[in-house]
Amino acid sequence: MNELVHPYHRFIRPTVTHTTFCPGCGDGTVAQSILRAIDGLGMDMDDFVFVSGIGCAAWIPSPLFNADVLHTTHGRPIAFAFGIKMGLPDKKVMVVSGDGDLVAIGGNHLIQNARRNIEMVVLCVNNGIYGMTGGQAAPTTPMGVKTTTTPYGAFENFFEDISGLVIAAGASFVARWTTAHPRQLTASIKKAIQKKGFAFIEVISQCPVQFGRKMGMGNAIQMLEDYKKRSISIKEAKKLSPEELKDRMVVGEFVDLDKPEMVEEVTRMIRRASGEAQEAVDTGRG
Amino acid sequence: MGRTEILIGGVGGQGVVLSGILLGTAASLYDGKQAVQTQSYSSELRGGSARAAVIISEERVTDPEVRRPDILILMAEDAVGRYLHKIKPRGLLAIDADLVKGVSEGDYEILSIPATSIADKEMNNIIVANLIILGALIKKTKLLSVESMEKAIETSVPKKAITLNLNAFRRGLEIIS
Amino acid sequence: MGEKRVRTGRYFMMGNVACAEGALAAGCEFAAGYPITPATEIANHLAEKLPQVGGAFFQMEDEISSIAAVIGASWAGKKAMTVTSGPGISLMLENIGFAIGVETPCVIVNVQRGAPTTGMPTIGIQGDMVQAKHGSHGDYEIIALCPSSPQEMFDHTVIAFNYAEKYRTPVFLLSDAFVGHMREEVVIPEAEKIETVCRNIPEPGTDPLKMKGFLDEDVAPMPIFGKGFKAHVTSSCHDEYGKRNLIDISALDKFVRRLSNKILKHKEEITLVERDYEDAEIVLVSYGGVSRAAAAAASQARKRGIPVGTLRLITVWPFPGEEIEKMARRAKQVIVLENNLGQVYPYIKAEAAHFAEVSFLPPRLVGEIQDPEDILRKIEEVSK
Amino acid sequence: MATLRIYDELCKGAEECGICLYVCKEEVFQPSETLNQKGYRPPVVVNEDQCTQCENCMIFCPDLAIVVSEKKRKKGSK
Repeated sequence: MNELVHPYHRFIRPTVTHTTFCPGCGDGTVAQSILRAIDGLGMDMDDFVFVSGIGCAAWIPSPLFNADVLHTTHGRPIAFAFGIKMGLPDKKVMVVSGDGDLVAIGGNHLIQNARRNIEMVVLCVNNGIYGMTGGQAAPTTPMGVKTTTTPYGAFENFFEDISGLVIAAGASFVARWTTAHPRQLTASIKKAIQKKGFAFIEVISQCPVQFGRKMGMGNAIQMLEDYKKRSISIKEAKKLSPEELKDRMVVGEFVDLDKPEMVEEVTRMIRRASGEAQEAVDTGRG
Repeated sequence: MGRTEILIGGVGGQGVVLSGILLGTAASLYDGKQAVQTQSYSSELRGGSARAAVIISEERVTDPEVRRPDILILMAEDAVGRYLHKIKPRGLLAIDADLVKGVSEGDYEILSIPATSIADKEMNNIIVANLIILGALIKKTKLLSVESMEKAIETSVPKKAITLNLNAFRRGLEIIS
Repeated sequence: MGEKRVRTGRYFMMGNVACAEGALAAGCEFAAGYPITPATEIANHLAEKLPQVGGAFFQMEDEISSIAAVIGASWAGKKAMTVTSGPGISLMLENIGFAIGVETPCVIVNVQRGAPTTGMPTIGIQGDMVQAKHGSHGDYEIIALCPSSPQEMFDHTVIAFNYAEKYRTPVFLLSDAFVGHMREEVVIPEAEKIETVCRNIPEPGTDPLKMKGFLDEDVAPMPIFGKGFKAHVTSSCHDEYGKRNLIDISALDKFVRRLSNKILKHKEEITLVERDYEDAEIVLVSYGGVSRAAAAAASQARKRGIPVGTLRLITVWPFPGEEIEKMARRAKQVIVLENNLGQVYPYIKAEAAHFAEVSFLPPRLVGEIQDPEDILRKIEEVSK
Repeated sequence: MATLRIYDELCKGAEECGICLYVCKEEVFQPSETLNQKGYRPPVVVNEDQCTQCENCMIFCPDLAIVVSEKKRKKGSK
């Protein structure tokens, strides 16, 4: 009867007995999308090093994925990943974390490494809230939303377009999906993994506990329904005016371009410098 | 000879620190002595105050701080107020006479060298005024051998500037008869 | 390779440059930092030299990312370091705690400068001594070395890398602007005469489920990335296997104690001091550049017939209390000298006060190491 | 061979989560009568015949608790 085996359980750390997410959380859907992309590319967990920060989404690879995983301090996973990638240029380095981690406290590392265009995949699970600490406002929390730190409604302008920020900073691959688009998300993750450059994927994801239940946005299903209703492909969005796009979520692959990548540039520089040094020694002898 | 403390005060860009490096290098690497060179400078790399200190000794230098300089080199008016009071009684005060005017007589010997004008007129480059002072100083004090100083210059300044610096140093030697 | 890394010879070299040369000789492959006076010469020199031996220096967006990248590179298997000064250390502290928690070998050079806050950048003071030990949150032990000359900037940087690799821990080099910018003769030996240590890593093919990669007081082999060890590295409280445990207090107790004991158990091997207090009744205790003024004063005092000795701490952390006690048992008077208002003094006093009279002589001007004349006056005062 | 398998012990409940029920257009699932060890009510397969093996339930499940027959999946995978 039970001869069926889940194809991605082999990617899960054997000591893990269950996911660490609340019921209905989008993080688990994102986790599976990553694993499906890796499987789909015929790759192995040993081809990867995963890096995460602090927050619910950081627990997607840590401890779930049976791979080398560095679970770092709040906001800094991209900076840690920088060192890992420079040390292991042949491995795929993937950062998985949340909007608070990557965009609020860690915003500058996101910007600077997109600018460097260092090859890594950064997956930003954007749930618009601080889930783990109990539902505080994030830079992605829409104005007016009541959170535990904005009991009278959020009064700050918010990031409506993290992807736009990363595009402006210079990343070579940028996409946005929601957890209502796991198939499209997987396809983009596959591309991101293969990209020679900084690949950023924003996934708008439901937090049914903090954002949903407490703030009256409904349960996981209502939130998924809302994503489906409000999302619009970049192609369709181009036909609409900013007015018509209000409250919509533009999804799709926004940027996919080739430009100089940092690890390659560093390798070239080292080759030049060590060669020149050899030359200098030779000249000295002559 | 035991321990000689040298303090050089000037402004950034005059080669104050280079002067210290040259004295220390000559002493330590080519003259069989021990030397310590220290420095400090203000935030502007050009035109701010600069200070270099050198201790030259026959033995290992323990205390590395120049407290009462036996030799004080002042290359800017600004440095007079800051450092003149530190000079050891009967010490030697070397000044760039073109730039330092406000030095009164005191319990020290004054070695006054128009280094900047010589550098300007004869070398076409005021940047080597410090080397002229060093030349005069070495000739006068015999603190270090001329050969050691010349070797230090050859190994410490950029290749393109070696000749200019050597010429300035040698011109300084000539000032003292 | 070794020859290219080691610039054997005799130089009149700046302390900061000697530090960079020491890093190269020790096998440093990765360095990251952010420009700051008075540490920049180290970064500049590494930026020039590391690529020549296959490594690189990276200028990061800030000091937080610098130490993060260093830790990442270390987990990628590289010998790694960062160089900065007090303001930079203040920013790095959270991640330094991370490095301690997940047992990451790395070297952190702090060329201390006039502080607090932005202070006076080119003036050396010993103002961050306790920050190295207690700056990051929680109980921890760390290793810190205090060089007093350009030669030691070279030697101690090599030792710092060796300690970092051997004990899987961040190691501080607590220099200052005075020593960092000091030039003096530096002798770099031949490559084969420089001892270098590399971390233990697990046997290839070790079953990840059976691999104890953490919390061993005798230093667990480091399950570095990229070797198929499937290491789960989390700074959250974890067990020997790296498995997170956020619920059992006994797990936390083990986590805290074992990390500390890993250093304390090897304190004797780690502790480096310079003793010169045979038959001395008065002992001057100091470290770093100040110890040179202490040595000058002690020698002058002995010439005057006063039995004065010196004890110089090269390893300041873990605090060599046993050495202080040993010294204090033989001395009558202990005078502590630091180029600050008394940072390590309370630690020294706590160990020594039971056996000897202990006093502190601050510098006349913070930022200028004590004048041997002042030290002599203090010696005469306490010897009465 | 069964078309579907539900890992009851991984599931966080048809009521608390319920994504599988929502994404299945064919109403293959319904909440179980019994609770799992964690106190959640996993889905049970009531209309296996209706299953088109679209894999929505598997792909969306945040807890990797549902698997759909491999034969079909291999064919359909992109």
